[in-house]
Amino acid sequence: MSEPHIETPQELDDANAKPVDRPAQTGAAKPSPDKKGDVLLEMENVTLRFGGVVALNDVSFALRKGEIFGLIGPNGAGKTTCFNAMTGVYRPTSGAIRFKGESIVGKKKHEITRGGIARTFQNVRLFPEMTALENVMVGADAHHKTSVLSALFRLPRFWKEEHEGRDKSLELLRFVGIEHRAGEVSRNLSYGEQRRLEIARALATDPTLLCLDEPAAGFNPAEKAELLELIRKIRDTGVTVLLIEHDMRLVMGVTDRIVVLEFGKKIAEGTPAEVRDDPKVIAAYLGVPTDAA
Amino acid sequence: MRQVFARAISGLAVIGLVAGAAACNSSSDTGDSASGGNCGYKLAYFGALTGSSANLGVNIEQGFELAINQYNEKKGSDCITVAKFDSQGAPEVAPGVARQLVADKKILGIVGPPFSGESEAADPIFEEAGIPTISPSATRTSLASNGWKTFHRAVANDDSQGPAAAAYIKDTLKATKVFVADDQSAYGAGLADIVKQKLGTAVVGTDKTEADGKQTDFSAVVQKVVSSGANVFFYGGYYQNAGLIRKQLTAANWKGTLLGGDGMKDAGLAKAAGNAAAVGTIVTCPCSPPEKAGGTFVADYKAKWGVDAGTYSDVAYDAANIFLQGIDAGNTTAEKMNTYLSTVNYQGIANTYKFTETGELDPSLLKVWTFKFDATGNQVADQEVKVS
Amino acid sequence: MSESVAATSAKKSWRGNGGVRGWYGRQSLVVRVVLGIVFAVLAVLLPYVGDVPVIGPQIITVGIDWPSALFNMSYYVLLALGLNVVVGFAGLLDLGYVGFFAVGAYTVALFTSPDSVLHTEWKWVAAIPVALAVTMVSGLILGWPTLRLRGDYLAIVTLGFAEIIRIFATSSETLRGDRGFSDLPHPPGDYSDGKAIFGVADATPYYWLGLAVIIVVIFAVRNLDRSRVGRSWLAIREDEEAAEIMGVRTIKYKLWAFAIGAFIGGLGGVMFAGQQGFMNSQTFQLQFSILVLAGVVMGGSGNIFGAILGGALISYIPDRLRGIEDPIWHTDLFGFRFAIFGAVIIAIMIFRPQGLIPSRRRAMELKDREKEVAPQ
Amino acid sequence: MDFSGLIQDFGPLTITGLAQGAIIALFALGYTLVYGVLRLINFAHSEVFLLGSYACLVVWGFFGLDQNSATPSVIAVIGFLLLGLVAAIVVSGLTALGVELVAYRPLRRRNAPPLAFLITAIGASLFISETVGVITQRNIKAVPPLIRPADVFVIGNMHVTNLQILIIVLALVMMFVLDRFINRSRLGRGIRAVAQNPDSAALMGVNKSRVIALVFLLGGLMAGIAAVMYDLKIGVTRFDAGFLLGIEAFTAAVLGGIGNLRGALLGGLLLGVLQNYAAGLFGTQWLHAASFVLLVLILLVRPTGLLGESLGRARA
Repeated sequence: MSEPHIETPQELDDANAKPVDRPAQTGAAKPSPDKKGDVLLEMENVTLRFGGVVALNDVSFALRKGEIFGLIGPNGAGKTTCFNAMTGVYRPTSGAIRFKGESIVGKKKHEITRGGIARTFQNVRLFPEMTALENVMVGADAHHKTSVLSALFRLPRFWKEEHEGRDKSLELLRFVGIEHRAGEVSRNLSYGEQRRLEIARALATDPTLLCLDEPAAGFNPAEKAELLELIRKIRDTGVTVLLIEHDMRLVMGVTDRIVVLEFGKKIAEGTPAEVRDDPKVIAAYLGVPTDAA
Repeated sequence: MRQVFARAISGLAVIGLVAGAAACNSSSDTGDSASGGNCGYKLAYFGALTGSSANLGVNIEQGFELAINQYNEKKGSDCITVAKFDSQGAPEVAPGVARQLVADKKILGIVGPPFSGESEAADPIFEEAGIPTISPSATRTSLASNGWKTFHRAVANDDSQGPAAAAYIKDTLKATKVFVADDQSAYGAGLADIVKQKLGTAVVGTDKTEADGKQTDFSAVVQKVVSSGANVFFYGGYYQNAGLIRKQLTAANWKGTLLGGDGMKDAGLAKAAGNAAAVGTIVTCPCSPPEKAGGTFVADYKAKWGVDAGTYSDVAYDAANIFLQGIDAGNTTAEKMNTYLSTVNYQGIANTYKFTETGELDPSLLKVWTFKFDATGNQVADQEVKVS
Repeated sequence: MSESVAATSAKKSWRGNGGVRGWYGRQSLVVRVVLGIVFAVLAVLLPYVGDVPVIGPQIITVGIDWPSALFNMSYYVLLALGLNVVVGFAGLLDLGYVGFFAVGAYTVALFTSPDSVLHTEWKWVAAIPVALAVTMVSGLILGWPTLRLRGDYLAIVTLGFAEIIRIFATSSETLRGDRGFSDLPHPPGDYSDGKAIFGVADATPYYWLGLAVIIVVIFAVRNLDRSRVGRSWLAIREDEEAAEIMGVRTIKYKLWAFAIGAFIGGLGGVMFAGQQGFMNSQTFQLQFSILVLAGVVMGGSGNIFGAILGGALISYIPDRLRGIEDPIWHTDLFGFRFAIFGAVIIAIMIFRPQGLIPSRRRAMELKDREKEVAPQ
Repeated sequence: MDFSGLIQDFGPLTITGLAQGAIIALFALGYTLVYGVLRLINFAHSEVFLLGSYACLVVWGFFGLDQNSATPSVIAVIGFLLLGLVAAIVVSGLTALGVELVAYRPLRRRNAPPLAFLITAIGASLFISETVGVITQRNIKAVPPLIRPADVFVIGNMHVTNLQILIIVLALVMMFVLDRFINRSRLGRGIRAVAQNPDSAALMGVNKSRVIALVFLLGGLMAGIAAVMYDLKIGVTRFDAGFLLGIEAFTAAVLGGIGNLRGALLGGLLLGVLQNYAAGLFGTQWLHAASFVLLVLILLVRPTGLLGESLGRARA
């Protein structure tokens, strides 16, 4: 984890004032898009069926390093399913998912996590009886090697990794802004704090790709603005962010590129501006059948 | 947290109160010890009073207590105190209870432990404390070969009852097709193994069941008995299972004879099976019919406890009387009592008791009788079995 | 401000700070070590508590030798500690835990008893490593096929395993069923006068041995709990899928939980066999498993001291009721012990559904947390 | 292993196994119903059965019947049977309700963790069975010979008796009625609604507490019938009869797919028959071990039991 980047007040103002225009500027302002633009995760013709229901139908898209990528669509469009396929919860019926050029289909969930994909959940899934700090430390443990024996006998590795994990976790809690709640049992945290804690826990696994599943659900505008800021901060540390979101404004305001799903099919892909004007997307969000548009 | 402690303390207080009450009761017992000659001592029953084998233990304890009550009545005082120690018949419980027993220096002798398993666990402790035991029912052969000086049993071991049962099946019933099963208890399996061995080719089928209280549906055994064409079924086990099996055999229309060892010699068998089904069931017992000895044990027992004497009640009664006779003779230390037991020759209601060096009954005095369940559920003495 | 208000607010903040444990956690290392030593010394002196005037006689058991009752408590506590790892930490509902106790005890018996088919007749100490290895492996054997099963299915399968072990012990020739193993050796050691320390007449040394083992196990379990291992278990208990997605190797840690639980259960079995001298298949009843589970949950599943309290209580309450005459029927209260016990369980669970000492992770200040990590 | 014996006795072992299995199945329904709605192993259900098995005996005892009585006339037998059934059903049903009210409802109010329910269930089970144990001095209680077994028909060496037919038919009928009730009636719909989603069921005006009480009651009724059949078949009851058969019934429920009514029937019958086969093959002492081995094997292949879990829980 690199040193968290602290945004300047000016950047903050920008974000709050003109969220819609932001992505274009950011994209243009980034100094070396080529280097950052390598493909990180690739979905290739992914289809996923549950019994007779087709949850994902021949979906293909690619995430590039360093971008904030939006995955949107109406309810039941298959966004979370798509997510789950990437993180190993579901296995695609057909198609390939490659991360850093390597197929991750059929890999165990914890292997995928260790490979560099971390996620949060649509409805917060913290470990409620554990403290905030412990929650994050579980994430940090993903890369630790302390064995049962070294924990049992308190061998040097245990102390080293325990210190390291604790420092890192505290730092992450500071990064997401809930450091003062570190010792609190996580179920006692406020909803917003829980969402942030989930992000910190995911970041603790040192991801290259962070997948956020509707992180702004249930947030008020002020909280959403804070979240936007946080997401950018995360991206600025070098982590690629995949964002599933309902709130169009939020998505449009922060993402570099967007894929739109409907009924398990990809119906549009492009920059926020392109997508926003796509008639299919408009139809999908207004509930008009696509062929009528 | 504080509430927890408050609750815990009040809980302890309740227990304490009850304990206090109990302690008061027990301390008042020793009041009039000085009245008769050798009074103020205790005899202990050690065995199951609760738990799954309680019924057998209670039979024994009641026989034991009856003897002491009669003794005390004769003396006109509470001369000898009954001390009861509940081992639940469980080997894992027995040592702790046994240690509690040996801490009481007034105890001169122990009737028990009833089961072989708990004997193995508890007898070393009695041995170390030097308190003599007379077990009315622990029949495992190996118990006598541990070199315990305090160990005695007032019952023949498995080696003498099994051959008698086999001889009875062969000579009296003249059965050529015998089915043998047991309940896998040390007692039941030991007995059944000897019977199987002695009967040889006459055994047309075997099976094993689970122990008393672990199994109630015996359809499979019953079917095997029926299919084997056997007309005699020997079951090594206790009366509860035997009663159930007898009932289910009758329900399956099997008309042969059920036969078993002394563990089945209990009214409980007829109770479980129903008198009609139990009629004709035969049990062997290394004991003589109580009525042979005269006396009023059967009636006294019924009068005292309101139930019929069960398996081993009579033996326990005898065992207690052996100790009481010893006390009368002035053996008022455990050590003297033990020496006295090595010389005793006591004519009891179930047997004549004379112990060998290893604590076994003198083989020359052993008698094995058979008893038959009659239409009222009583076990009537049938005949004495001679093992040739 | 009236006094009662002050008292309430004091109580509130007391609770808010995590009660006794919160207070304990906030003390300096020295205070905690001293307190720990005081508790340990008190535990060592427990066999003599009967000599304390007034209180003593209320505490000790009357129907069973008090040191023996303490020894019984010690192996129940060991079982509770082990089951707490499985149920309390990793959240795997195990209804057949006593199976491991049986495996430990039987392995000792097989290698030490002259009745055994192996005829090795080892010393008790020599059989320990083998017994513990065998129980750990049996833990894995139970754990492996059941990994896929969810909570309640796991419960019935573990129950089934324990029953299979019991039936096998009852019915197989090798394990001798009801006939059992006699002449099991006791732990080694002699007094200066040549008498064995671990004899048959006095259970106190066995209790102390049990206590020593318990203390070692407490430290071991605590070390595991406050480490990556413990966090992984908790995470699995709280949300298995989320845990795996956060990089926890759930299968590995579930198996470790089974193996470590089995190890501690086996340790209990080893202690039991060493004291007992004789054992047979009667001991390993299903009710025993259920009782230990009840103890763990009653004490506070997931909390080491809760498990200890629960384990001690399930052994102590029935033993304490032994030899006490009930006021109505004048029979031994011991006969009612399970009936009373059942009622007590219901009452405790209704009033404290989380157990007597719940596993609530205390809300401690970070400072203290950091202090804990400092080498001791 | 005795293959020839098993083959020779295949018929008789099957029919006696089916009779035992039918009792187990009726008993298992209580576990399955409660689990389906509350996701709770109602450990105390074994004691619901136990009290039922005593209730009918008490009623028959009231009429002076005991194990030594002669079998009464047919009319009287039918009357006694009905009386016994009613008594057992009432007592079992009330016990089940009582357990729910005393042991579970307070916990639900406090939103207790699932383990707490299991432990109170164990507590309730201990309390009831041990109290019965103390009252009966842990002795057996024998059953009057109301139905003297007689062959109705014989196929080879398979004698099918009147009692076996009664047990199997009664179990099937009750199963059918219950299935109908759950799937067709208004109350049954409520049960299914709560089973599927307690929260939305509550929103839709289903009284959850009532439904839960109903489920316990239904389980109790079935256990009561099973208890009477058990008494008639086995011939005695005892304070731990419920515990012993309860383990088997619970195994059967899981085997078939807990929460699934037809699964309970299938599991019960299968268990009864296979236990008998195992007893024939390996010896009666392995009977219970066989049922657990079977359970483990089936759960390894089908982790949610043979028919899967669902009490109206529709799977997409």
